[in-house]
Amino acid sequence: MVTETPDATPAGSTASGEILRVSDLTLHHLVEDRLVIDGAFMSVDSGEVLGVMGESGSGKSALLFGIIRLLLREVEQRSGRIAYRGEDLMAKSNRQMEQLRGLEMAMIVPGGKFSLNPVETAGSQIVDVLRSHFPDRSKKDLADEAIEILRIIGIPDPDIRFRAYPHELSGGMAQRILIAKAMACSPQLLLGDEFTVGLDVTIQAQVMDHFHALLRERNTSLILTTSDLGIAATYCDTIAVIRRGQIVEYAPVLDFFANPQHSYSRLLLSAAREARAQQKMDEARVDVERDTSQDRRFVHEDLPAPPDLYTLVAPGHLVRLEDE
Amino acid sequence: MRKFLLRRFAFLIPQLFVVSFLAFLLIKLLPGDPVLIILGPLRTQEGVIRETKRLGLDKPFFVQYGRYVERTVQGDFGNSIVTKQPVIEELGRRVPATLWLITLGLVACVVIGIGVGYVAALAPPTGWGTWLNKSIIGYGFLAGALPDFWVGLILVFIFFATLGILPAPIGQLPGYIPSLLPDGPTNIDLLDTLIKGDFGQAGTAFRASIMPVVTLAIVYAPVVLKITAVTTTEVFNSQYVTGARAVGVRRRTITRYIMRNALLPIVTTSGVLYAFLLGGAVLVETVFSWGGFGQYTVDAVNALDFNVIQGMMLVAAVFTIVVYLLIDIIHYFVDPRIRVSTVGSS
Amino acid sequence: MTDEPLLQIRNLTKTFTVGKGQELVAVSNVSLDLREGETLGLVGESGSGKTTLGRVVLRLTEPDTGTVRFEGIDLLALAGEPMRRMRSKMQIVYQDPMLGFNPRMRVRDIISEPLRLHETLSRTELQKRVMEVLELADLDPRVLSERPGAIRKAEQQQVAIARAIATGPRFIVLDEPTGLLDLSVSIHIIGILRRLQEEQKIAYIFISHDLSAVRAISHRLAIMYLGQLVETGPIEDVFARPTHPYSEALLSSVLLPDPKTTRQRLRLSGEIPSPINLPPGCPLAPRCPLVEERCTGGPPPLVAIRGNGESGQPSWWSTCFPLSDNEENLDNWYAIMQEHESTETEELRAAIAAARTENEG
Amino acid sequence: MTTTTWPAVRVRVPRLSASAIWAGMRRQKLLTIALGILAVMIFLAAVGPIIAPHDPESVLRETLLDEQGQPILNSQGDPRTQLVNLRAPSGTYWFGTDEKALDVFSRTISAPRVDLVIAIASTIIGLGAGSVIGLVAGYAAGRGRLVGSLAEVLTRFMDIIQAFPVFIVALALVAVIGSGQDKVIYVLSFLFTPIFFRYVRAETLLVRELTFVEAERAVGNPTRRIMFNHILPNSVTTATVQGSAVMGYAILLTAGLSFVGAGVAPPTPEWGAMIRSGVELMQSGQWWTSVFPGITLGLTVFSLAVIGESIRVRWRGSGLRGY
Repeated sequence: MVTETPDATPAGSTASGEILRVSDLTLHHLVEDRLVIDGAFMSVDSGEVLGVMGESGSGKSALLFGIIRLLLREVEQRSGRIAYRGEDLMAKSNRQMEQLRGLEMAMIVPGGKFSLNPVETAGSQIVDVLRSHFPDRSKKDLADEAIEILRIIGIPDPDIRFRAYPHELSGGMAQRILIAKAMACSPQLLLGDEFTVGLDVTIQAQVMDHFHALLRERNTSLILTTSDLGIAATYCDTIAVIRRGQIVEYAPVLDFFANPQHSYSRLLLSAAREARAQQKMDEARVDVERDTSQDRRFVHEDLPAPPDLYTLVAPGHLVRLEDE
Repeated sequence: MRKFLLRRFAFLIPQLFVVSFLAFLLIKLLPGDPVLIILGPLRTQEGVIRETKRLGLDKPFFVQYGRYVERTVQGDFGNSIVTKQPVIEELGRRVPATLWLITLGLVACVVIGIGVGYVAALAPPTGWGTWLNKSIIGYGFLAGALPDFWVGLILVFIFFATLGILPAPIGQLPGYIPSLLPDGPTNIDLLDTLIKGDFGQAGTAFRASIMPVVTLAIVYAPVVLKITAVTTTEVFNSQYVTGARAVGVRRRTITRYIMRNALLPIVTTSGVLYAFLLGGAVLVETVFSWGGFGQYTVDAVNALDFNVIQGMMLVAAVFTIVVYLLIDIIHYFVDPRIRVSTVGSS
Repeated sequence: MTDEPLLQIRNLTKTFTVGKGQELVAVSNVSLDLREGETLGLVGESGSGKTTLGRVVLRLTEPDTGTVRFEGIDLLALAGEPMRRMRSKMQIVYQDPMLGFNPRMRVRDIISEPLRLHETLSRTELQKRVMEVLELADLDPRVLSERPGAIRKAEQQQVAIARAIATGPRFIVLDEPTGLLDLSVSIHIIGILRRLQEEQKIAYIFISHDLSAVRAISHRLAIMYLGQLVETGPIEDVFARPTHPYSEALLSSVLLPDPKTTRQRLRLSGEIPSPINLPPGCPLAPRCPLVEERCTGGPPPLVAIRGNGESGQPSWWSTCFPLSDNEENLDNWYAIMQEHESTETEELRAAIAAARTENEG
Repeated sequence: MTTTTWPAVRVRVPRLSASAIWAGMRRQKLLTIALGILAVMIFLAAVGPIIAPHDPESVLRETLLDEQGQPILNSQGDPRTQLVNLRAPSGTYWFGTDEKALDVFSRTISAPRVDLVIAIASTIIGLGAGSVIGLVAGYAAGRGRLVGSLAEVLTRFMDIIQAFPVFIVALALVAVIGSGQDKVIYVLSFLFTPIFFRYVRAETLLVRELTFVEAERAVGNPTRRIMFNHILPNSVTTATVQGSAVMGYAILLTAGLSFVGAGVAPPTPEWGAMIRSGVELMQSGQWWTSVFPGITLGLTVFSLAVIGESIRVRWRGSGLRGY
């Protein structure tokens, strides 16, 4: 399946574990006549979690849909190169992309039960994903596998949930079904679009902890959009801050939180820090220093960013030049 | 499931009661004494009293209603004042012709509506897609604005008067005087001639049904077309279809998702249209002298033929109620949310 | 503060009937006090009943049983006109101010409506009062002629606050007033609310699930789970050492915006159950790592916590069976809870890997 | 942290201003055309019979006489046959004359006074009655006790009325109360009441659950003020938006009733009654008696539909149900 296109993997690339490389992705909204995504770039290694941070309307969802090549009809791609394991996705036909989605990369959409087909059971929707990629396997076989996936995702009583309709599921459960759909065919790259928004905090912690452990266990990569600094700090390896369709800062997570460079990133972080400091948050609680030495480091030395727009401030830490 | 159906059927009974009551009440409100109408100008005082007694019109209102329900349940709708024939027999002869016409009309509307609507919904937002969608919107407005009877007349002018390629708008089987009409089991001339094996007449009957059916299709297809286009677009852009596409569900399955979810509004709209057509057919039947239920109704209203008016009101209401019942049953089978009415039973 | 609390809620229960024979206990046997000029932070996740509690206290929903005494008057005994009159003394502010406004009214009408309903004022008096209220809520008079949709989100919330304080109420239920606001704006609104409280001695019930906002304004904290009050006490004490396992799990589930620190997290399992037809016993029992057999037997006991140190106050309560055994030795209890806490996802990963090999084998 | 992922139900009032309307007109050509047509029709309803070149209701003597003033005879020597009365469109009779020797153009431009008045009056009466009953039924629904049950009965009753096909009920009612412009107004008002009732009741059921209603109660509004000052203005939106479409429907129904001889009878100028003559004449090729009134009628209903749709689109997304 993987064919090396020399063009897509430039010679001298150090990213041996690189799974996705995006450069100069520009999306234009035809009706609103504006750039939804303006020259976005990224590089994701196997097992890496990239957090795309931005406010609503910053274009972070569009970025994910652009990568998986499911654009709204009003949105056209102006430019961009998307290489998945060295394969140029832009050169693929719609049919080829349909094959690739689910099998190689898949998206976890938000919305819980509203993102599940209301007239079919949760189980049959997972079976639909499996059958789309393994049409020859028997129905029974696929159903068994779907139940197994539910179990791995951490869903209690998977046999019962398998037969449940979306309206019978709680929000947290439906969101786990959506994760199960995305992970059904064990894709190597997951795209998660704010999929814990709306979940209660204890449920969010349960879902994210389990999901994160699963990613690590399978060495699966994830691009996660979020507006929650807590999620970004807790689960991401690398942070990309996006504003008005432009990536303004791109850095390893420790570096980002310790040393934000762009004024917008500083604004984001200062609000959170101020709140935390002002409220003397949780000094008495049993928070512990994390053993960051055990972290896997993803430092991208060769990010495909235009050098005239970005400055390298530290290894793998790029900042967009500010206008004023 | 049986519980749902039982409940739904149980609901029919009070509905039918209210409907029959309204039909009865309406006739009670009719101006003029039915006895006088029945007996005509050459009546005697004794005759009037006798006839009043015979019809039970001297009894209290609710006793009369009770009698009426009793007779109606037994299939006795009284006699027509104009033709002196039992109303139930006349309805039996005329209703099938109308049902045939509106069923063909509905089928045409649904086929055109779903076909074109589906294509329009999934058409690209540029080029021919824009063009198609714009024409559909324009056509929808236009068709909704034109009276069906007028469209029928225009068709008559074009295809009969000017081009002469379709038969005159004079009934289901043009060229036959009513008494010679084939007397078959269905009371639908096209089917009856086919059953008898008279293909020549069947051809005429077929050609005669083209214009009325096309009239209905022209005027009412946009109803189905619009709902199809709107719901298909909605479902296609829905979070769950986007979500399914984003995890690589194949096209065949996506199409199934769209169809199943868009089905309900389309079924509902088509059902409402079907019920509406029974009333709407009155006018189209007049244009084409169809000799069905509609024309019968018009004649009865103009002649204040109260038994017939009562009968046709009942038939029309029962037809509507049955159509709505079918819609509910289809909903029940397609939509799991109806089947499980308990909240949060997970 | 006087001895008699401003608002005395006793054994309040509110049940909704959903479908046939299905009962949703939104608020179950809740007792709380609110003193003059005090803020009670009311937190909980969806289905906890915190919003219903706020509405029942204001009699926007009728409770099944229990009493609400406001300034010594039994609110639930009032009916019709006396109750309507009473509304000038109690108010509510919603999460989304726009949802609380009649969409056809302008800001001027919105703010002056309570004054018109409760007082007979001349035009100029009304105008004067409206201006006073505007100033209290830190609003620019230019907003008066606007429609609420045309002004900023923060200003909308200020308009809602202005409307709420117009008739000089004694207490206000604040139903997630900062839930939809950005952090900096939310700090501004909380500032206004605190100032009003100091100037006017208004008591607040501050409903929220944003723990940092709650902490910034509240004097006491009440934590609800599935209709029951699981823990209530002085805010700093509860934040520092929550005693109920749910409180601990809730507080430790908040993710820190700091990649260098991590939290010992008390891990709950499963989902928040549907609040319909709940089994007897502690509502947390199906998810609690410390669950014992007796937890499902009946309502958990009310345990008075004597906090350590200066802030130790008798007004700290928690409801938990295992906790009741350790009432005398809280340190022992904290140690028990800590045994069930973890920081890493290692064990989860191990469990997943185990499930996988088991499946393959 | 966020609480609601899904947009909450919300009422927003779109603002109309002269400049916004003007900008909209330039953008929406179809709407501008529709408004133009409607303006013409309203104008005709006001002055149609006055500016008509011929009396719309009396026989044209001149069509019965030739240049010499002699009666025109047909082959049987009969001066009064329909076919002789018929004149094709010409410079004198722009839309021709019909079988009763009436000027089709004069009648066509005089008809709005009948059709438009029926449409507007019946829609307004139906909207008023339906709104008030719908508000009460919606507000009382599910409240238990007597009011709740009464509301339920009322709703069922309205449902059953709607179970009868509209046109058939209209026919039967006309049979009961008789024909004529005023009678048609009553019948249509009666038929439209359940339509508006349904919209207003449905909206009321939604609106009464909205937060702002609770907020109005919380500041101490009495019930009646809540119903009429706060709920009603917000729950008539859909019904009002439908008003334009219902008006078009009223015109179609009036024409249909008159077409079968049960609405407004000749010689009163009415589009449907005029089209009726085409039932025979279209077969023999005399198209003008029904084509012109049909087109005029169609244009009127078309403009009402376009206007209704534009209002609906304006409300969409900001409307209660956001459809």
